[in-house]
Amino acid sequence: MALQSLDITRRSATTTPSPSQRKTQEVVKLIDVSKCIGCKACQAACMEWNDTRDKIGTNHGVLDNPMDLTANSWTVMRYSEVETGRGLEWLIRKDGCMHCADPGCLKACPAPGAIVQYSNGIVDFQEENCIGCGYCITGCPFNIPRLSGKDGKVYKCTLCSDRVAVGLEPACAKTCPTGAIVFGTKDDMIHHAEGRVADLKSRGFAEAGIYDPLGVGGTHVMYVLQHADKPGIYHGLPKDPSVSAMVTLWKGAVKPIASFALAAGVFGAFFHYVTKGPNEVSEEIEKEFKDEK
Amino acid sequence: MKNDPKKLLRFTPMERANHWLTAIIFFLAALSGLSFFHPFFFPLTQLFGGGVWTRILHPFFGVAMLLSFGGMFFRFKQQNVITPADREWLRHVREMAGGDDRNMPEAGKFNGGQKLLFWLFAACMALLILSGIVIWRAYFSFLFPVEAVRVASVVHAAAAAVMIALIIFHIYAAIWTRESIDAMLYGRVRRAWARQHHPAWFRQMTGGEK
Amino acid sequence: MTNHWVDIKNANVIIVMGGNAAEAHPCGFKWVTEAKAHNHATFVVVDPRFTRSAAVADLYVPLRTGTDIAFLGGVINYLLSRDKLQHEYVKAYTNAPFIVKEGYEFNDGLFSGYDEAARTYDKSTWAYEAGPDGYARLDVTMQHPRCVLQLLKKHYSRYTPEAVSNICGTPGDTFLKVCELIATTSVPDRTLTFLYAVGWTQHSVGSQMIRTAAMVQLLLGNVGMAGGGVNALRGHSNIQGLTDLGLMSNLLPGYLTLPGEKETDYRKYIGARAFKPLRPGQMDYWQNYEKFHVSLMKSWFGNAATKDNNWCFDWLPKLDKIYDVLQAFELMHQGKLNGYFCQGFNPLASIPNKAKLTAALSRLKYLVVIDPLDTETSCFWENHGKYNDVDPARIQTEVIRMPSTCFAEENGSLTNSGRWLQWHYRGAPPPGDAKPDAEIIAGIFLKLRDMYRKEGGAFPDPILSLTWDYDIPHSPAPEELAKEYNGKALADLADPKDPAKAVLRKGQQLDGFIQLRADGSTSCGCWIFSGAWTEKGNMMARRDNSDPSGLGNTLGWAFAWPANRRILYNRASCDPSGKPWDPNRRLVYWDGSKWTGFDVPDFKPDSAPSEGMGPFIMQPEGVGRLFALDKMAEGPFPEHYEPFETPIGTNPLHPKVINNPAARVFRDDMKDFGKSRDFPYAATSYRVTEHFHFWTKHTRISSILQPEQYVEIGEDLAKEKGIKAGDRVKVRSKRGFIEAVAVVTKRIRPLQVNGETVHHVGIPIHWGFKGIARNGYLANTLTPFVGDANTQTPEFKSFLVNIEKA
Amino acid sequence: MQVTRRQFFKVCAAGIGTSSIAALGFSTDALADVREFKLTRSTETRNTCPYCSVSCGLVMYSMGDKAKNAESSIFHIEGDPDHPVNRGTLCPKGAALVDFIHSPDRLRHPEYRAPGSREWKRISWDEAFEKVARLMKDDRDKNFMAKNGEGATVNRWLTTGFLAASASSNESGYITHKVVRSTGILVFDNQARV
Repeated sequence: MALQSLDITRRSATTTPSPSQRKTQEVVKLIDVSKCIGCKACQAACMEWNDTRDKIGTNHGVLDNPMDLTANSWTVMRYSEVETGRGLEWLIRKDGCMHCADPGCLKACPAPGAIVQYSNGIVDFQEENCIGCGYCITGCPFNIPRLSGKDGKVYKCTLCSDRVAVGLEPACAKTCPTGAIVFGTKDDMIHHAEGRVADLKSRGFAEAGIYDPLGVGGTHVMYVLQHADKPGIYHGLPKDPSVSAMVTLWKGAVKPIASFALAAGVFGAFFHYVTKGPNEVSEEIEKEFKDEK
Repeated sequence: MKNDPKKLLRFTPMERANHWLTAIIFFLAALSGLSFFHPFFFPLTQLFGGGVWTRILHPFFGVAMLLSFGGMFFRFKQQNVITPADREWLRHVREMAGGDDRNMPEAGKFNGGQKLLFWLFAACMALLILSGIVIWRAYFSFLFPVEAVRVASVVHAAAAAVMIALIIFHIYAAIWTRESIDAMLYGRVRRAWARQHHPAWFRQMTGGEK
Repeated sequence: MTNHWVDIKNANVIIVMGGNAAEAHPCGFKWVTEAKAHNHATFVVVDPRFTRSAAVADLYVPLRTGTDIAFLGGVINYLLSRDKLQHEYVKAYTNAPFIVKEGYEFNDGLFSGYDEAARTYDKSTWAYEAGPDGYARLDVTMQHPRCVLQLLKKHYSRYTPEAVSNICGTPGDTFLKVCELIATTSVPDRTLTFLYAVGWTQHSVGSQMIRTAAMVQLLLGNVGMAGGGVNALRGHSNIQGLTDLGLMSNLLPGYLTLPGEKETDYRKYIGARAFKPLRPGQMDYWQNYEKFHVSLMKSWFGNAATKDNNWCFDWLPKLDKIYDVLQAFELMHQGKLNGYFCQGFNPLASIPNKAKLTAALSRLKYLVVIDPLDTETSCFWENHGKYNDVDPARIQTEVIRMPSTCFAEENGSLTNSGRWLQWHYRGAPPPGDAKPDAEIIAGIFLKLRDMYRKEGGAFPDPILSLTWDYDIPHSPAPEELAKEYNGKALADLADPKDPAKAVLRKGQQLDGFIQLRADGSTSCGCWIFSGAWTEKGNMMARRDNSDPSGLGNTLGWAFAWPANRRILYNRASCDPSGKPWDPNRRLVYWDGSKWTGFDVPDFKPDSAPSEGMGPFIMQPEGVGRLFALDKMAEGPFPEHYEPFETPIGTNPLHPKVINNPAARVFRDDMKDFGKSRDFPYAATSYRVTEHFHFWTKHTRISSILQPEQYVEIGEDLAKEKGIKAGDRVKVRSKRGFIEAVAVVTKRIRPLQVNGETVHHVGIPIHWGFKGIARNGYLANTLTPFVGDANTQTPEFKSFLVNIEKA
Repeated sequence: MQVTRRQFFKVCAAGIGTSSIAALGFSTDALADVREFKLTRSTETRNTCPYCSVSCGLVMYSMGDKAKNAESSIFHIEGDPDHPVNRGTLCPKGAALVDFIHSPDRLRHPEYRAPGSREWKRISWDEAFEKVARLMKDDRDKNFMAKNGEGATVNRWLTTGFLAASASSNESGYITHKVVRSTGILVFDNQARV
């Protein structure tokens, strides 16, 4: 499939820039939690389109099912029954890859081209190149990628890059019965979200707002939240997510510097040798033990 | 003659075998590990049958390393207890590096530098193994919170870098100090060599002869 | 639905009550979120459970299951006592000014005319007082003590906010908040829509719950309006169509009715259905009944149906009573039924009291199941351990099961709840040897006809004369059948205005039911569907989705019965002078010479407003009925009756008459009703969004999304019983028990009712002993065998259980 | 092919050389690529969801172009974006329809269960029709009521009942009603209530 609209701008474990002259429109999937009825159509459409099938599990005393993201379930609904000033609220959040502008997974990945970012903002895993180390899991601030027990590769939402590549919306956005998931350019989605926030404020949700965290450079999956001041009540949505300092340390400057230091060590040794010469048995001692020669 | 009985026995065959086994595993572990360390090294995965195989094998190299290095550790632990003389030796290490050994205290079987190296190796190994388990995604990572995995990743990378640096130093020291490699290759060293580099050990081995 | 799905977006206030649209109809529910987002609508959910619909509601209102009439009766009282009515509408378009006959009474829970032994009413007093001209009498001032408005006031004066709160358990201030909101739509430019489903129908007083909502809407002037109406969401893809086609014991296609055994005289039969107008100048469309009936008989019996034999009137079976599905299983249980066909219906799972059903099916001689799936009913004789503990050796029923195709494998039309007939196409062949239903029915019929031809037998005439001129007799094409129910001219049809001209030539498809004749010159298999396949072709397959008014009436999309009309009673969206009540929501209007607009007028197209014809043209009086006359079994005004299994054991309004005195109940089943001292919790059964009835447990993705049977209980009850989320629990009713996983939730709260605390237990229905989801108990093991008095719909929504840790 | 000793060494050397180069980073990575768009060239058919009464429009995608030798099989279903009600959306049940079509529990052949038997027996359609028609005729001939106790013509058959569907098409429903009434069956209902 030709990638008409999917020019790669960033590639994991690649130190030189990808061809980046072409700039396409940034896309966003906007999830309006205030419109979400938790029907799981997105979960069904995701599995159907992507030809994955999770196992038939059990009920755990809640409506969530499957209970967590898996290599087959790239999105799940998270249900939270929360008492707020308005009484009981049932907050239902579709969880899945946020497609960060500054993706921790891509940063952490050691396999060249296993994770790519397209110029439209989609962060996509190329399982062909994935080596299964799981570093992306370590790198992700949202706990999204899942390792498959079957093939040892990591999977997550692709934002239906195969659909977006031919000008279609992601399967979840298309199917969403109530229009809680919409898809479009980032500009349009922000405009849409602002309209939703205004509506929510008019209904008494004073803290309604958009979730597009800057700590990860903004995301290409955004939420409209009724209580944007408390993202944590939406089943633990992080308030100020960012790529962990540990990951930055691990994958940042330290490694090139360490590599350079190791190389310097080798060179230092070499120059030590040629400047100082070898550490040999002294001539006096040699004389003492001349029988040995 | 390599096995001239007049030479002093420095390492037994088992000790040498253990050392070289450890050395080989170290290279496997280091090369496979380096391939994930920085993209620059990723082509090293080709040595192991590609990225996936490298990812699968590396932790097992680590386990092998643990066993092999563990053997060494218990073999040499007693001989590497640091004494006040070793500390003195270490204080004069700069002079030593400059090629001036006049003020160096007499070294035993291992000098202070070697002993320090031994313990640093051990420390790095411990860190590598512990952090390695935490980041071993296929079997263990799911047991730990992600923040622990992140810390372990940093520790593992740092310990590995230090370990490699130490090994580079170790190899260089062996090259720099002529004939050291023979000791590990063939087990025996010339008495002159021992007298020069490890006088205390020389006396111990020769019962004070000269 | 009086309106349709897209029209919901035009509402200002939306009340989901007696349903859970977000879960059961998510894609239709989008028009609720659209109304909120783009019409700034306020959305209210009234339900015992805080459902997924409630999750996006502006206001969630709890009430005890089965008390909706009390709630809505309270709303009526509020509207009347605070004078929040659309006055002009009520006066002109409802029977509020009509005077009711002397003798009509309501005392202590019973209306006049009750026969306790027969559990029925003599409804003769539930009628209008006739004037000297033979028409019903009116008092336009609506002050006459026996006028409908005054009777209504009197009837609902008992439904004070305190009484409502006491019966329903709804907090008083919340109830008043809803009332205030509803009252805001009494102005002409605001509308309220009620969306309901089986949360209303599945009660012993289900029909009356719906009627109460309809009455509220009439008082507010919301019937016939864009964004108004009373909208049944309906649960199955073609249950609207199959009901329209009359597949019920007492119906014929198009809501024509079968004769009873006292109606063996053809003229009397027609006379009793072609009602005389009750007011002058009214259209009273049922006057055309004979045209519909004769055309149907021509369609079925062709040349055998002649004027001389009263169009084969004798061939129609005559009813002695209603044979609904509860009656069928009752007869089966008594051993009076020998054979039973289940076509795409899984009654063992879908009908109450599984134990009774199993016993009943075991007494059949033969059972024929036509279904695409491996259903519980077809396997009722198989032992599936605790989930179906029967001994096959002792079950002597012969079972034949025939695999049918599913939607993807056939052409045809389905009718949605907005009454749209939409055509669909075959995309792939069926698995194995499966055949379309029409072919299976044809296969059975042709064999049977052959046997009667060869062997003779009991009254073979209707079988031998049934029209069967399909090109391939064993495989009638959907297209042929669609043309047949649309109807055609059997002779050249003369234009009534110019007899020299023919509107249609012999053999041509009818344009609509307006062309039907009672003289045998037209055939039509279902008059309300006439217009679906005309000379222009298949109107059901039309795909023009343009919406010129922006109100969502896409007249070029598919075909809606009747006559492609999208909003019923749309004449009522205009004031008596023919001007739309709300200029921003113009559906139809009088343009000076005719009715026109963005919908097909539900009216005589050339009847000027000055002629005074009422907008409810199917009614003999032309207006909407606040007083139902004799149309309802348990009374002309809805009255709150407790569920047959009531958690409070009394009816606070009239302790002597606790339950619906006319409900469908069999004597033998009474002993199987539980009392609150043994079964203290109010249970209600329902669908959840991940599943569709008993089908999707055979579907992998759906089974993944909700794999295992569960019940929902509130945190308080869980604490009381020591149950934690995820525990296995046993839920018992008088009729049996099920085991399931407990979901403990804040979304079900105890309610204070009549001085007691009432807990609800929620019981999703979707699991059974067949399918790829985890096997479970059929939820209908628990439900009681009692039905609504008018529709016989079982009371799945209110019964009593006990619960304990398993 | 004869390989001389010298050639053999050359080949080996070349092999070692290339693998060494590969080890130094000259290998070509598999190009990063999105998944093939799976609907290209599939056949589209319009349909209606068979579940609830919203009756969402569907587009079904099937394998095979309906050529004589290609057996169509539906492999994907999504909402019809032109449909005025669902506008391309589908609920969780609708979005999973492809698994309904291919459910392992679909019935494939007519089957018969004899009285007291523990199992199904596969039969042909002809046998099935024959059996059912015979059972019907025997029961009808025996129990058909032409007149009631009062002598009125009632022409009814009360000992066999028919429960019609909720999701079969109008055309199936119409022909079912026509046939059922012609036999005089009154015990007749559908799934409107449940």
